[in-house]
Amino acid sequence: MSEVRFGQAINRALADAMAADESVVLFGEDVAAPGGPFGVTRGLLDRFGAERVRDTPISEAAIVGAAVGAAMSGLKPVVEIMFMDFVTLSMDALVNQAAKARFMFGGQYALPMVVRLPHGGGINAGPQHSQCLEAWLAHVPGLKVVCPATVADAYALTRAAIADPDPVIVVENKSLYAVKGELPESMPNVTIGKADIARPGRDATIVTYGAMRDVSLAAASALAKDGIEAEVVDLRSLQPWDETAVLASLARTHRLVIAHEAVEAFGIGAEIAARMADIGFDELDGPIVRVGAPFMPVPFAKELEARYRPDATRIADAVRRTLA
Amino acid sequence: MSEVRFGQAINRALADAMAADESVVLFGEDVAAPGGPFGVTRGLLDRFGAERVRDTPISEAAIVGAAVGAAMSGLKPVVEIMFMDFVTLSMDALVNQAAKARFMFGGQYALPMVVRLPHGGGINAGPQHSQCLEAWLAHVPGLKVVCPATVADAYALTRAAIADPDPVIVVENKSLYAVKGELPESMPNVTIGKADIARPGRDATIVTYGAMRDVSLAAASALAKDGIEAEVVDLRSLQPWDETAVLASLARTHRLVIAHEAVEAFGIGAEIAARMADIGFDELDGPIVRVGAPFMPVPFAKELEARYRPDATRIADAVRRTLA
Amino acid sequence: MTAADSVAPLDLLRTMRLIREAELRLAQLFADGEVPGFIHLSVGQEGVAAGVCAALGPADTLASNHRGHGHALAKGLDLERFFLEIMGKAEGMCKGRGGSMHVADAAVGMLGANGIVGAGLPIAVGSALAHQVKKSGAVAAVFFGDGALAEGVMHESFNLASIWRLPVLFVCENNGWSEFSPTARQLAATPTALAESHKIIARSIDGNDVIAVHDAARALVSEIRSAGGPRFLECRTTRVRGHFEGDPQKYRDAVDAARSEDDPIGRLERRLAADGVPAADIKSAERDAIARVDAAVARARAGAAPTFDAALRDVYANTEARP
Amino acid sequence: MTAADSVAPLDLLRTMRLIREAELRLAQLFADGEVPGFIHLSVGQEGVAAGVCAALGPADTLASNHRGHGHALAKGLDLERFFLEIMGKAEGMCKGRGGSMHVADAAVGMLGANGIVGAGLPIAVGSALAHQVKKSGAVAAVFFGDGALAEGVMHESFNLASIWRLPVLFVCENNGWSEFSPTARQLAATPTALAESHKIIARSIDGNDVIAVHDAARALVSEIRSAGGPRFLECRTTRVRGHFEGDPQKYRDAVDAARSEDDPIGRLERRLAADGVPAADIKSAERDAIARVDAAVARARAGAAPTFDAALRDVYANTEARP
Ligand SMILES: Cc1ncc(C[n+]2csc(CCOP(=O)(O)OP(=O)(O)O)c2C)c(N)n1
Ligand SMILES: Cc1ncc(C[n+]2csc(CCOP(=O)(O)OP(=O)(O)O)c2C)c(N)n1
Ligand SMILES: [Mg+2]
Ligand SMILES: [Mg+2]
Repeated sequence: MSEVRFGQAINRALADAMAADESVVLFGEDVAAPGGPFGVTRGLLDRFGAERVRDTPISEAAIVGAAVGAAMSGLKPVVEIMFMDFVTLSMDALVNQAAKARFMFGGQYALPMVVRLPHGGGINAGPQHSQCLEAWLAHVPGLKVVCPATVADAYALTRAAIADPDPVIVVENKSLYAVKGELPESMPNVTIGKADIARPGRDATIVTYGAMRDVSLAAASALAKDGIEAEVVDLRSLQPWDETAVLASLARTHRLVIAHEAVEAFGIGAEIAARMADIGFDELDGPIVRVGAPFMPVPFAKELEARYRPDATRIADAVRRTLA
Repeated sequence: MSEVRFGQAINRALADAMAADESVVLFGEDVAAPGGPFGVTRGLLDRFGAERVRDTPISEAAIVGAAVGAAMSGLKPVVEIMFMDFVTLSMDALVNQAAKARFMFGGQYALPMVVRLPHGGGINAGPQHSQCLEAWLAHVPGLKVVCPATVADAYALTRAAIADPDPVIVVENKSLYAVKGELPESMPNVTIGKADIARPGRDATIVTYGAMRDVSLAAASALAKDGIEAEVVDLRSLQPWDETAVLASLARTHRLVIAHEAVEAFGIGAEIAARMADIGFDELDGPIVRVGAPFMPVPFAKELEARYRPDATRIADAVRRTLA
Repeated sequence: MTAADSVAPLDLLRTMRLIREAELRLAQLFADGEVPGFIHLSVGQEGVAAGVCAALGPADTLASNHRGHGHALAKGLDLERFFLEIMGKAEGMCKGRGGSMHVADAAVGMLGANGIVGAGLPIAVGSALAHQVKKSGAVAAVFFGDGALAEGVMHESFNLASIWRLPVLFVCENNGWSEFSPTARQLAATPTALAESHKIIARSIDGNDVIAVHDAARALVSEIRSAGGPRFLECRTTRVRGHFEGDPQKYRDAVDAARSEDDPIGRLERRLAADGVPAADIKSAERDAIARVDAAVARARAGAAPTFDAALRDVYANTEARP
Repeated sequence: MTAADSVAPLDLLRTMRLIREAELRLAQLFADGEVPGFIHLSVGQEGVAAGVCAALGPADTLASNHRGHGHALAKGLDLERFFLEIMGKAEGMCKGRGGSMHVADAAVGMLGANGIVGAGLPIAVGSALAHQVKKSGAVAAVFFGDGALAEGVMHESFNLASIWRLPVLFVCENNGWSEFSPTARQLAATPTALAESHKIIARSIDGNDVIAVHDAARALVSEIRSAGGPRFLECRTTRVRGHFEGDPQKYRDAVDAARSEDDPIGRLERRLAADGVPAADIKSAERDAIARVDAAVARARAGAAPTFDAALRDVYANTEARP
């Protein structure tokens, strides 16, 4: 057990995967010599050499496109798109190529590739450097999408993503990189698709992921002072997501709130809510309430962004509303 | 009143808008001399000249990017991306530029631009020429998204999109282009964001759009034989969508089904369902059931694609399930 | 076969004939409603596929585009499973899920035809990266049209291949058309100027002369293997038929398409005859191709339709099918 | 001002000084926590912004990139509203919603700085299309870095501008760096070779010589207006500070950044002095800039924070704010 930062846990996962498997290679903008825009890939060039760790030009389409070709030809590429906002430039390779190759070629090809996508606000980076677009990717058959919220999951999900035979998107919340936490000396294998009960509770379920895990836990603490015991379910994986765990929690609490940093409308929470309004309908004793960003671009100014991002108060209020 | 095809109605809308406003220009791949891959822009080059109607190179990023710059500089560009699948190559211009420019520049700029996106299957065009990706666009603050289902709406929504001061995506289902219908001589102005009750009913609400309007109407007819009166609500506009109309219908029927051709998971239906599971919770007497494509790429073979696309039977079954 | 060996002209003829007969049959099957979707034929362009692929070895990989039948067959894709696929059958190369625009065969390094113009380029670049990292000595090749040169990803791919000195052969089939528009009105640059701006050694040749294509491709592939780095080959060729089958080609001068003296098959046949190759040998290429195509079509017609559940199971490697 | 008139060197100096003083103040404000987010300074590159923008008229439009402060100020963006914006205030040019990476001013044809590398190019192309269709005689210009040349959309934009003969001036500020990586390791091509491959007339000049920049830009803009079609100008320049403020630049040789003889301001000052311009005039440029910046910062500090509801109302033109 050691205390490391979230970003360091990803770094260790990358290093361990590269040490274990020669076919794992890394490329992206400023990931090699500079060690990554957020320092996540620091030291990997020195340790694994310039063949396997490469800086690329500013070419997001070719980065992911090349990852597809490399994965079809025997490598396990792990690529980084510096901000999730820039994945707008890689969507063809991700959606029309990576996601479909296995299916479209009749199962002849495996696509073991990982795309790391830092998302989220909190650093006043403005409308083009703060978006949470994971709902797009979860809508695409053939892609898997994970989003770690803890230091241990940062390590475990990165390893799981690299080990996976399908293309996996690892969504990393930028505001978590510096957060410290415990990393067990030897990590259990994590299966993509399993949620984590971050806090048990009997009165309401808060389904969340990424940076909103801690915010939801804060909301649960606040609610506990009023005698409301909220269960916090951290999805960890968004595609596939753990329908069984969410339904089981709902069956215990009968109230559902979903919280994420992404824009509420047409976000990840919409699918969770929709699915529970179908298969979980009989368990529901109150409206399903979502907490997400309002329908506007991420604003720059401190006051605007602070108000834009969901906080514990809004989540606690949502729980109170569904209990009302 | 005249009978025209869906594609011709769009053609007329484009022509009428261009005749009425000199600042409307058209560009895209093969839209000028060849008259468009689906013939939708036929005759416009001859009528309006090579300055205003232009064939572009195969450059989807620059097409939409140039539309942004043109819209910021006094034109009203209407551009076509040949298949919605290729909008994967235009996402930066759409999402980071067009959608955000008004907001991000403090309201200084209007972005009166239209992007036409043919979507959908039914012609065995395979995994990269059949997708319905409108949920992505509806998730982006700053974009509007409409999807006509009738000949009259094809005209009216295209006109409304061009007249709108914001960027509007017009999603056109390829399988509708050849469908015939009545086009009133003088069309009422249509407001983006208003749904249409395609068929009234008291027992259940089917919310739908695009090519699934007719399929839903067929389902409603079949259900009527069993004495079940389904109300079919054609959204027409997906962003914004007519929450008021859907809620009002739900308040009449207390049962909700949502049908679309897009992949069910994380599709447009998820948002409708989620919202109704919140603000419409007290009206719901049964689970919200969605009908959409399964979670797989659009397959090529006739038998596979036929099974892949939602049909009237599946929609009728969904209605029966929520009534059970 | 190592790439350095030259393939006998008669073998090149046999490959071209196979492509030609397969595609003409596809045209008929399409007209008869036996091929779903839409198909893009490479009639008139067979010299490029045959000449280039004969310069590649089995370990070399190949990415292709929407007009990929010839590339696939020349790389060695099984003819029966080719027809099974394009006719949408369960035993097709891709189990009937891709069709004409997505024929692929992992066994022969064929990374797939592709419905997205330009998308094959970065895929080939990535495949070449794998060859380089694994020091396999293999080369990745990619076919794309003149129209694809307008796509941004072409530029990114050329640049990446050049700075990383990747073993990739870029083959531009310049038939002068992008769908219904002449590429001359769409592209300011010449193909070779684009490649050369990225410091990629580039050649432009008559793509309807299969021997010239083969010689050029062999030379470039061997340069790639020995000296490293990408090479670019422009093959000037002729799209004889419409952009896709059913295209009435109103936009096009009839003469343009029909210059039979450009036909790569006729040209090679005349040359072989002049070189004294027996007429029977020349004729056998056609006869054999037709026989093989007949057999493959018969087999494909008898093929079963794919099942939906099998398709659902192949969305991911190891997960359960989802409803 | 018509673009054909040359702007007096002293005015170029005043523009450069204004940019320099504004950015040095921003660096200080950023270090003090008065500027949120991150900022990219163009210290050392002011000659490009000043020289090019002085060749543009008020009807000409300008797209910029993440390092856009200088471009914006040189095009005439109001200094107070510039600081108000970057400090996140309600009266900022963009009402505090964009910040440093998104300064824009419709009144002076400034189409915005841009956080997406390369995104300004097609925007300028589209703006030039509007000028062409409306026969306004105006030109669209765009600033981008050497690193942006790797983006695919650069290629698409060059091609479109060239085939449509659009009135656009592409200005590449080549400072040798893409963030923390030297562009020499990222780009196989030279900037001018890329432009020329698209048949765009291209020039490369010393971007730290503001007079040379201004002369070249004036000549190119006048060619665009008279002969039509795009032009390309590479300005070789120096990024004196880090990629963004706070960048420790461990990757970089200290000497490289600090060659003061390259400083475009110092160079022009020495030249003016040699030409006999009174020292007081030269000095006044700095003094006036500092005074203006002082006033603007004071005003910006006093500015109010933006309100959330106003922001919500500006997502669309004519719809109600949504919750
Ligand atoms: C990204 C993308 N844009 C547009 C299309 C539609 N399309 C298919 S083929 C084609 C023309 C391609 O021309 P070229 O690359 O020269 O190949 P050719 O058809 O001449 O063999 C176009 C525009 C597409 N499939 N993908
Ligand atoms: C599409 C995109 N990719 C990556 C980035 C991150 N990024 C910001 S600036 C920059 C380097 C740009 O280099 P250059 O164009 O030369 O401009 P300079 O910073 O040198 O002025 C990068 C990679 C971005 N903002 N947008
Ligand atoms: Mg062509
Ligand atoms: Mg630079």
